[in-house]
Amino acid sequence: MKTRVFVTLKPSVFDPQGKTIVDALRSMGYGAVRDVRQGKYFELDVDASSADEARSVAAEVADKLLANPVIESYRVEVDGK
Amino acid sequence: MKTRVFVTLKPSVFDPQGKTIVDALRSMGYGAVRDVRQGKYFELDVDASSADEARSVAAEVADKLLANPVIESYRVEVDGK
Amino acid sequence: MDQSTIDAHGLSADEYQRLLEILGREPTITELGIFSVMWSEHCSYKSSRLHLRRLPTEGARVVQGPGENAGAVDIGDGLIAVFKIESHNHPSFIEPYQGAATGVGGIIRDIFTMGARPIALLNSLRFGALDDPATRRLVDGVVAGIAGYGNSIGIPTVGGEIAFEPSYAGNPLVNVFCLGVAKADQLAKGLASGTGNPVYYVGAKTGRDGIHGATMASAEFDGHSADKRPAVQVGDPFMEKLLLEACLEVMQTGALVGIQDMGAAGLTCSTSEMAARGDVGIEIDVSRVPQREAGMTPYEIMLSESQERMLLIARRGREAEVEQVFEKWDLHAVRIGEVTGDGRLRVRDRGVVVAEIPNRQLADGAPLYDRPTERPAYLTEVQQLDVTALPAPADLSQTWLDLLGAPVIASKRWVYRQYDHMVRTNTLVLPGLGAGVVRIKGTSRALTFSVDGNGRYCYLDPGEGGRLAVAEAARNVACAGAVPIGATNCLNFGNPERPEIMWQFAHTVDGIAEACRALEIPITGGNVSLYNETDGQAIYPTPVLGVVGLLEDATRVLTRMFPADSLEIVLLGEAAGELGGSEYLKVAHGLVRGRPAAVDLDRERALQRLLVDAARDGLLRSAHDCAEGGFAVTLAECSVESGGVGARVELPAPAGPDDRFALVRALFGEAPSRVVVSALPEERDRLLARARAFSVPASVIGHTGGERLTISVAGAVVAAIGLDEAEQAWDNGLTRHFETAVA
Amino acid sequence: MKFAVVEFPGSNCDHDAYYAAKHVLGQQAEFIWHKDTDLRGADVVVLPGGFSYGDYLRTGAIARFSPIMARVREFADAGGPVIGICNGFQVLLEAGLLEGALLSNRRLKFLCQHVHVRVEQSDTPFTCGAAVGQVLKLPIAHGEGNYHADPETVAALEANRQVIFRYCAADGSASDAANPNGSLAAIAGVCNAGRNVVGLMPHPERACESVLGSTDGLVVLESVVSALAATGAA
Ligand SMILES: Nc1ncnc2c1ncn2[C@@H]1O[C@H](COP(=O)(O)OP(=O)(O)O)[C@@H](O)[C@H]1O
Ligand SMILES: [Mg+2]
Repeated sequence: MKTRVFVTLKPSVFDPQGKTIVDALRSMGYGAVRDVRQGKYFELDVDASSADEARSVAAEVADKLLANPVIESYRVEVDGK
Repeated sequence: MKTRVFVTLKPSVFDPQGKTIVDALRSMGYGAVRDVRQGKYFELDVDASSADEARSVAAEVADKLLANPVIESYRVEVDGK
Repeated sequence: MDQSTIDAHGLSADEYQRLLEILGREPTITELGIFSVMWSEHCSYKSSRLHLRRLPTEGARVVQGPGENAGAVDIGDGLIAVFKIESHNHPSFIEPYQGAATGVGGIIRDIFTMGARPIALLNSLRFGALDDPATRRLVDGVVAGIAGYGNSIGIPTVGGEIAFEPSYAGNPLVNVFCLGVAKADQLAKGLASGTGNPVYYVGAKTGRDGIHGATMASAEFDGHSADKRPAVQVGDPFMEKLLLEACLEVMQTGALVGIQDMGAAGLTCSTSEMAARGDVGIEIDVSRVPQREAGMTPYEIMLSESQERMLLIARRGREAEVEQVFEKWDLHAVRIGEVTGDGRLRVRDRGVVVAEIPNRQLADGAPLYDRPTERPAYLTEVQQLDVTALPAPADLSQTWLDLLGAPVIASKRWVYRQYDHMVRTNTLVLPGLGAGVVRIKGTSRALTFSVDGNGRYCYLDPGEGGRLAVAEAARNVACAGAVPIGATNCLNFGNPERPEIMWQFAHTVDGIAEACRALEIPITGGNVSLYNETDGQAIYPTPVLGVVGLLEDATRVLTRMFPADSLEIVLLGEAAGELGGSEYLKVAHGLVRGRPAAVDLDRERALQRLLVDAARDGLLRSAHDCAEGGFAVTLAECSVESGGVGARVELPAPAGPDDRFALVRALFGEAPSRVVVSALPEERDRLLARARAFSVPASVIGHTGGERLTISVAGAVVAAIGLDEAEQAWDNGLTRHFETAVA
Repeated sequence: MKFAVVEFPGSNCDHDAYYAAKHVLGQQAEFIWHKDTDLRGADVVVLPGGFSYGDYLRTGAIARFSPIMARVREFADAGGPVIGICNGFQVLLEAGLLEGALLSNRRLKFLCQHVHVRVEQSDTPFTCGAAVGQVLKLPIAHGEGNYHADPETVAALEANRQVIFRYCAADGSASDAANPNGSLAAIAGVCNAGRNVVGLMPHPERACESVLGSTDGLVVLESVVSALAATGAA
């Protein structure tokens, strides 16, 4: 089952990548982009019999491995939900 | 306006990170995760008067900077759309 | 087989005819694919082989010359140095980060395939002009790719060169050099033998990446190249690190017969070459090859250029030992076939034969072309240089600063600080301070490396350019105090089907051969990259020489820096240089014209021997050769970054024509065989006597110290700059194109 | 005294740490494979630099699940000296043996150069031979060394004197220009509450011989040798 995990830096954490992108965009004339935060996006193919099961596997995996709780938070989606 | 850009490797392009994560998950006992593909996720704050305008700015920015068209493709979402 | 399929595989009518004769029948599509990659320019060297034969490949220290995955020379203590340079030009243009990264990965595999532990990387890069943002993106990606791969795998990048010329805008050059060290008796070979011995595949799974990469590197670009992109190869340095460790470990077991990486043309090239070297046959079943994508055809599997894969031949009965080592590293060696006695390359798919080719004819029977050559028409015109028509420089001090800030000359710190150049704790000379120097732990020795090649010189005079490239790379090594003991070369040229390009190629090779003979430096291998043109515009002919030097006593190593005040500064060689092809002409007048100063190879050899001899006996405190920018730039380069050691020198009144440029020639003229050294005052007379003994002109021209760099001629100061302004110009010349604020 | 140098797949400064301990310091040293489950009587544990698991996902994220890490944790809990250098520091943070996290360098590029760090505390086994305020010239080589922790954690680290090394100028003064990667409070290294586990981004093992440009890293390794000698451990 296709499961998506989004990992983003917590709002309080400085995002050097995002900042570099905003700066680059400004110099390219895209001042309309006021802020950028870069995160990670994972597509998991989970062997599960229900969306709920897939979600719970993905959440566990995100907790343990995909996200570092000191700096990041995550969100799980199964089939667009 | 909050705009999201998802950048993923094109399907035929090898994703060493995703592969290493799957292997790690397997050895941690998460064999149910059959495959992982890692991508990038950007949250943009775009100064735009409509969702369509925000979307078109984000798409342009993704084309020019956020995604590498040789190996990546991207998708834009505005406010969940 | 229909004509359009044959054409799409880049085989000429004659080549296809030859294929039919070899097979005695129509090929299958898999066979056609195999022939097409094996006979591509990239794999077969069909246009260059004839010329490469003229390169001297023998010497007392040579353990392995051209023909294997890399060359090797004896470095004493029962050790050998294994090294090679290779290009990844085309892939780096298409995807700079991955192209450069996989270039690094490829050359590293060539080295550990030979049983050597890689200990140093260098690279030689050429790009278009930096004021073009597209060029800056390329540079940024290529440098990051080299860093990304080399840093991760833990091999220090200890040197290299980078230059910018509009001729490379559509065809950047990415040449990577790697050197490893092995015990002399443990050299591994890319050879198959022993009927019934198992063939193992190990490493990354096979995907559709880079199919026809070798063919792509054998054609020029045009406006549609973007559409022809095969799936780009993505490097996995982590996988390669595991392969490196596991392969070196498995070689210790003695259970291997041969080993080779899968580089260009992947499984095809590795199976065919290994069988050819051992004069045996080989049979594999592609269905056993680990695959990353579903539905891959035998054709695709045989031609894939997925990275980080190795082919091994084990000794029958010792399979378990091999498999165990790979398991330890979480790699799974998969048996895909065996060595046969019938001299055929046989490919099966689930048992069914899909290709069967007499292997010797495939590997060694590739076409060989003696392509026509013709002196390029442009040469006569560009070799004319009439300086009387040029405005004379008003302010030599300002010109001096301008040259220090020219990207070709300026500090490359922005580049090399992205490379881990210290890992393995052997790096004795940090990048930027001279040739790369790496000690060999457990011995008193060190190895020194330099990669050099001035495309501008070669464009203006291909033969001289070839000689100059060898002389410069060897001189750089000698300036560190090391004896040049071997060389590798990467020959980057345009389309060989054009007689003018072939003329450049032939003359450059002759120049390299002549210089290597004179300096007694054997060529142990290399690489040729042709078709570096876009829309009919070729790059400057660019040979890159990688010279390896041996320093018997690592504690005697020299760098370019003046280490202290009150040292004597001595110029070895002639005082003035030439303006032809000089950086001065480019920076001050926007011209690439004239002829580069010719190298007198006897003098060059004497100079290099003097340097090694004087360094060994402790007569020198620093040494730096005069290259781009001439004497004045060299002098400044001995001072910048040294923590503020200035210099005051006095040059003799210039000889030569009185055409308003006499001083310019003295300060910024370029010529080979010139080195600025420093010495303690009490060693001065011994040094001068030593120079006389070697018949090398030597003149004491000044001393170190102070906060300025001052050059006088015949008693009058002609140029003077402060150390801080020199430092600033030099520091920012390249960096300012990439960073607004300097970190 | 025996140094255990843990080797993860992708570690690449393992040999450098081993060489420094064994050939420069003249101590015993042994490699411990990450799948091992025994530290084989080591007195000091070194988690070396490199790119464990390619630095994929996050630096140190996968290595912390290696079997040997359970032993490293027990060893640390029992008060044994553990040092994580560069990637080893990143592993210790991911494993929760130290507090905080490392982000990309503020200018995103990998940086290999010499920097200066000030020794902030001398009551850890890896700094006891140094003086507080002593400035060390050490190499860094990393792309992700930008130390981050939330303000409360940083305040607690400062209050408990757990910041061990701070980037500084050659004269020891603090300045933004001397902070190569944007680390919060210019933090280059920290220790745990028990003070026996230390992690730092610079590479002391690369600065143990004058031919390599600095011997300032020696004090870090020599400290632990004398600390253990004082407790009679070896
Ligand atoms: N310019 C050159 N000078 C000398 N030898 C060369 C040159 N170019 C290629 N060779 C030799 O030809 C052989 C084939 O080269 P190549 O196809 O690049 O090898 P590989 O496929 O192992 O990378 C090698 O032994 C190489 O050293
Ligand atoms: Mg090869």
